[in-house]
Amino acid sequence: MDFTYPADVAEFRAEFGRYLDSEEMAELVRQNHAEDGWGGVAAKALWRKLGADGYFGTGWPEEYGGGGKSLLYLHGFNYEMGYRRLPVPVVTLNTVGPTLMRIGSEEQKQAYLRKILLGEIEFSIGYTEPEAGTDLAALQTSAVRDGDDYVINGQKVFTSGAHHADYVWLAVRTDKDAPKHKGISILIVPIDADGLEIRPLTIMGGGRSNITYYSDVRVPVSALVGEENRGWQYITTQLDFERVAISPIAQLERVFDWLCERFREDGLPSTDAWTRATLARMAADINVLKVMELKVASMVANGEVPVYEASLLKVLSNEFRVTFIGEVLQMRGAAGLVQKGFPGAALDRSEDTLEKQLRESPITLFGGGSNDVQRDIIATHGLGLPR
Amino acid sequence: MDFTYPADVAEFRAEFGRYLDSEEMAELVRQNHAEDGWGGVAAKALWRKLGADGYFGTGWPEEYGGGGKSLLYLHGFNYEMGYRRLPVPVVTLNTVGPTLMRIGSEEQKQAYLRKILLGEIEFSIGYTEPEAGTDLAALQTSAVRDGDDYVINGQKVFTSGAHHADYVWLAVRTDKDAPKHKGISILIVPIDADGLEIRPLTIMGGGRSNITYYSDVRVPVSALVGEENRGWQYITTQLDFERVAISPIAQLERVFDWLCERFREDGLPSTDAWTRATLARMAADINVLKVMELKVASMVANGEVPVYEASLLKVLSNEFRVTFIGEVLQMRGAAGLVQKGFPGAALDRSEDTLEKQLRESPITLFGGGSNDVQRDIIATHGLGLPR
Amino acid sequence: MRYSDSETQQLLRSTTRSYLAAEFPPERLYEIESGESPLSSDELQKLAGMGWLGLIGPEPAGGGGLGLLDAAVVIEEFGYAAVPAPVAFSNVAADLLARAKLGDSARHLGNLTGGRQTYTVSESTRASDAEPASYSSPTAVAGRLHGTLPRVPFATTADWVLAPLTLDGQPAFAAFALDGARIDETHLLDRASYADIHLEDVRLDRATILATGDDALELHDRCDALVTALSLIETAGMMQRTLELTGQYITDRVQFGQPIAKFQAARHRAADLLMQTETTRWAAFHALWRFEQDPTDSDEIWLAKHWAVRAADRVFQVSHLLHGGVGVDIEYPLHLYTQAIAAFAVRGGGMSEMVERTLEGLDLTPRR
Amino acid sequence: MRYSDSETQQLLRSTTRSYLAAEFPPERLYEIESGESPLSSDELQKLAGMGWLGLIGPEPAGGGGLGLLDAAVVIEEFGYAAVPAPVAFSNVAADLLARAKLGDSARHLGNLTGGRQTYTVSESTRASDAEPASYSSPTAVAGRLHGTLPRVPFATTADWVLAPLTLDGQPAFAAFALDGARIDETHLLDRASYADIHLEDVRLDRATILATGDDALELHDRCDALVTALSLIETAGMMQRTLELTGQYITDRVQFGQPIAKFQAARHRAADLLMQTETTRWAAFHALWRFEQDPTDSDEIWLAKHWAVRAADRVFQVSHLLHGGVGVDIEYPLHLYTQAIAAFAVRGGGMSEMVERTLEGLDLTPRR
Repeated sequence: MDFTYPADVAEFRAEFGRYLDSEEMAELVRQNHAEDGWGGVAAKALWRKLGADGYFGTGWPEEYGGGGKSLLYLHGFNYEMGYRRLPVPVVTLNTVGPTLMRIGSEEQKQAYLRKILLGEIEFSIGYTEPEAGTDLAALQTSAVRDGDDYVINGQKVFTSGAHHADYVWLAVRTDKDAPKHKGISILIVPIDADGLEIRPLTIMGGGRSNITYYSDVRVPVSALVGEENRGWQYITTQLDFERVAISPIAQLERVFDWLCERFREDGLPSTDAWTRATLARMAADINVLKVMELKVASMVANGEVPVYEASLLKVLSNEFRVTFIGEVLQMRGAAGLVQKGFPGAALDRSEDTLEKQLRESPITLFGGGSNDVQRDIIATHGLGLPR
Repeated sequence: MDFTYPADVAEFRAEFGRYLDSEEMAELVRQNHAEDGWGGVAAKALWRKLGADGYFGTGWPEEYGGGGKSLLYLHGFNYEMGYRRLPVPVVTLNTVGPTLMRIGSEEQKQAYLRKILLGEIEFSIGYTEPEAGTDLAALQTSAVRDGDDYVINGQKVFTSGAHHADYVWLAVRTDKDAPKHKGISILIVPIDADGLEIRPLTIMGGGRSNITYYSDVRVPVSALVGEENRGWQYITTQLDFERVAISPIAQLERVFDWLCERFREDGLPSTDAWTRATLARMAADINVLKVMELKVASMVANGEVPVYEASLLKVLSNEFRVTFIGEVLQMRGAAGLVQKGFPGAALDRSEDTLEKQLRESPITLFGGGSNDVQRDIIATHGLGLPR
Repeated sequence: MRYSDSETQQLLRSTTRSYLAAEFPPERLYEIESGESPLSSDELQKLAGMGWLGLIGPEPAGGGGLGLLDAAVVIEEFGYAAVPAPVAFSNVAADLLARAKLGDSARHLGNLTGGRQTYTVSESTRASDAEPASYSSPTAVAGRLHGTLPRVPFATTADWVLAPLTLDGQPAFAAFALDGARIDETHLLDRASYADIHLEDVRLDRATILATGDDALELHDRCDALVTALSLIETAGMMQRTLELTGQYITDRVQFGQPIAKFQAARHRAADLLMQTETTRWAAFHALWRFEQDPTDSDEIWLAKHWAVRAADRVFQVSHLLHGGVGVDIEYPLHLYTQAIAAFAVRGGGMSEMVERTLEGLDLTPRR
Repeated sequence: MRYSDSETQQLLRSTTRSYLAAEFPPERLYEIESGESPLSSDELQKLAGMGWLGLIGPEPAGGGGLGLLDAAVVIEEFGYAAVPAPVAFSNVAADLLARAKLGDSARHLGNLTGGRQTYTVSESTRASDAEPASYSSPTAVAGRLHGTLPRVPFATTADWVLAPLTLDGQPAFAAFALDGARIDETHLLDRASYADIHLEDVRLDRATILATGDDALELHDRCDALVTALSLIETAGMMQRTLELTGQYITDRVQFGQPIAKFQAARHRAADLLMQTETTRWAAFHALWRFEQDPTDSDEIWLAKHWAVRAADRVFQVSHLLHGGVGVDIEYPLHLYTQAIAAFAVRGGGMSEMVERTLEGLDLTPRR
């Protein structure tokens, strides 16, 4: 066992942190905080800047323009961004990019990879459908071959980011007669394709997701990623990049550090038993989550596949998150409930309110694979129980 | 809604409490505390005394020698006993007695009911088998009709109390070919029957349960309770008496009251945040459990059947119990870990150690119907979910 | 001893439930939530007309003359229907006005029960995390009022707010006229209407002194206890509907070829929801009953809230986990409930306050 | 950065695991637990012969010269095997002796690593709930020792115990000879061997002063941190075996026509067990590593124990729920683990102490 965070990664993190906190970045950071981190104009500007300055893809192989560094750099990058509540184009950088590197056509690699690294293009994921949520493989949106095109019809929900993305990374059914996992393909669909309609879906955190409708949308066969009908495999083969990118720990630690600072400044009454006991419990929980996050990151960096470990981290961190934000609200009192823009709203140092963080918190309980599915994965792969 | 505990029941409780605390009972109580409440010589003496003084069966119908009172009297009786850590012959009083009243033969009623009320006889339950635990209906111990006898062969585990009981209330398979729930019968087997062997099974609380072996044990057909092959129905038809009798709340409250007294006497530092916060949480939890216990008791007293309510109480109270005793141990420190009989052992006012209570606490997580089966019952009967 | 509605309660419940279901369909609730079209004075007037704003005012004063538990049933139904109306607060005001000995309390009560004026009360608030539970109480010095009442529920539609007052350095309890105050509307985590009330050098006669000295402290304590207990019951109504929505959703939603409700993990989570909901509900009603029996005994209210805050976290998490994406769509009703449940957990005194109140009730406050 | 055993650690682990499995089958463990036949001096001598009692003593002094993490792997295996031996305590003693500057510490260390004498240390104990965490430290006045060390682990088989001492009113740290003391054996919730050590007017030269003043306080702090961290790791080993026992049991046990492991509720409970176990384990190792890097930084140790105490409750409950009656049969090994895990949660400082230490680490101790 060796828990030493490598010196070069630590150095990169420190340097990257200084960069983000620099005068040069101040205005972009401010705009992104104002935009609430949901992506949009400010996010795009930030991403172009980060891409131009070479901060995207430190962990990508050099042949694709990446830095060829250990995937711990990716952990460092995500941590520093998350700790400042800055948006990361997770899907584009960690799902689309790496998948294209692995199975994309030469044409696709040329068309997209460099632009992704430069922060110039953004993808949105089109997987979930009204009747295909946890049971994703039940998806029904169809793509039918017609000459050199696929013709797409169907509907997707929670196509998050579609209203500012350039492409949809779309899962479609290309063989209706095959078993449900064996008739799915991935297509890259330009967001401005004819017949693609985007309608907003407002979610309880106040953020915008989308419903996307596909009516005879045509894309050329070159839009197919990898092989036809092997899409399920591409969707479920967990990518190392995703595993390192999805942890909410940096965000939790940001809130906790801010909370402790408040108490150090304002004082914490020795008689406030609940607050004192709960603060210590939070510290213990966050410590464990950090240790487990580093475990997942280091496994990936060492070429191991943290199948159940990533599930464990997902379950524990996101359930902790909901309870934690609720408890921080308890500590800050009713003033913490005031929404941004109203008098007395309590903003943290990223100009965010706690109440909004609570409203956003349910999403990761089911998003990215329901926590109860993760528990099944842990039972099967972590403990070897018969299915 | 009316939450008033009826005045007559409150009066009965107060009177019964004074009786238990009287000089007259002091020696019996002391002996029972020394016996650790697991039943035995002192318990038998106590039960005879309670029976002779008319405290058994206040809730039984008058025609069977009972007091004919509301079942809330039974709640009062059990609470006052539990609060003093005194043993109650739960099975005999609340399962065997009421079942015999309902479906026993005239001969059985004559033979047993009066003696039960007088505390003169004790039954042990023989249900569980090595391969039939949660799936109780899979039991294999057989009883074959041979002339005017049943001949019993098989093995039971957790035949608790068999080593001081007078009879086993035995579940046997009388029809091997019927579906598993439809071939079960109940027999009353004298503990001294030939071929019945009792071996001790020590369990982690230090208490003794038993394994019982049946080798060609003969009982007359008159030992059959109710109808042949309808035993499963008798086992699972939840009896009101059982529902009111099984709550651990009185015992939890005893420990909590004792704990608070200690802190009032010894002082509770204002800076001990964890202890202070946890005490308040315990109080909140116990309050809820008491409210729900009274709900179950009052439903029964009003002739309603608390199907899922009894499950809810069972789950919440017994899971709370384990955590609670562990936390009380935390508060009392390592001295609370010392076993009885060793220097410095911390005894509560019922001469019990906390560490022993912790060792006993797992049993009710699965005993009396596993908590996970109770959760299924709640989902089906409380919420109407499809099975 | 009976843990179920009396006949009166059954009637109150069914009347309230059908009225609210008819008048406040989900679409209307979404409008209210968005802030575009808040609860109208017409709607409020209708509620007053049903007698729901003064259920516990005495009959001679035009009130419903109901006991606390009966009124609570109506309030629970407002929670069940997710209708953000000042029913709990108006009833607390009626109760306090009926008990006040000074001033125009009788006239105020008549105006309340007659639907001529609307009343609310100020909740206990922690001004900051560094301060123990406290009201931000206005002060009156030399005949002028100063101070702020933060986040007063339904203050935008009310004519009067009841709150403590420091009158020439002594405790008092008063009804403050809102038309002389600066009112800043504010939105909290839930969708109800709140406002900060600023009294800036206002004439003292814009407030009616209802009690002074020990009487004022007693009214204040009673206000605190009743607001907490009735909010608890409103929350229990919300939890009940959350439970039902979730049960229905997992029964209807088919994934992997069967209703989600057939997966044991989902069943057990739903059982957890049920347990949290029923325990919160009965602890709340039992606490309110105890308080009605003995107004000096509010201990169970704090215990019940301590439990309910933790139950709120479970209900929030489990209902959203089982609902998946549908549950966070603001055109599906779940979030109306979960947001309000989460806000309740913090409003009017949170865990820290409940712990200290409970230790006091156990006679376990620290030795000095 | 690598969260897995190094080659040295793999070797240590496999050697320890096979040795303990062969020498301490369940039947032997039940004998030890019953108190009828405690760990013999022969068995102890063999453990010394394997070098396990002085793993972290320096090689020149006859120790194993291993780092803390390597030694921890061996200690974890003792937890996994449920063998109640003083390995953690003896290694802490070795570490402290190697650091002590005074007296015969070198001779003591040689005796320890050479297996000629056995050593234990006193755990931090709360004498009562009314007292903050404290050692029950003996005092030396005018050349005579007085005082009691309560519940010292493995004191019945040890020759020396290391503990703090108040020497003429000043802090000191000493090795106390046990053959001059009155030793009362005691049984705790778990099955390990403990004794109260009474020093009743014993000559001071029956103790070796190892350090005084700040050096003593430093040794004392180090003792506390190491005992906690290594006990945590031993407990993690117990949790791991509890998890495996449970996984195996529910895979083998058929009810309702299928292995229990196929019921989703059981699967999810097992997943919970796994999560509690792995998190406890890695938090413990990480904390020990941090402490090895910087002996002034024990914060993570207290955080890890805070987590582990709560994990212990889950592991206790879930493993017993899934095992049913079989789990409480004292001729099945589960209870050896769950009892020891429960005892660990209380021994050597519990939640209250971890909370205060953590707040101190966060610089959140109350302002006076």
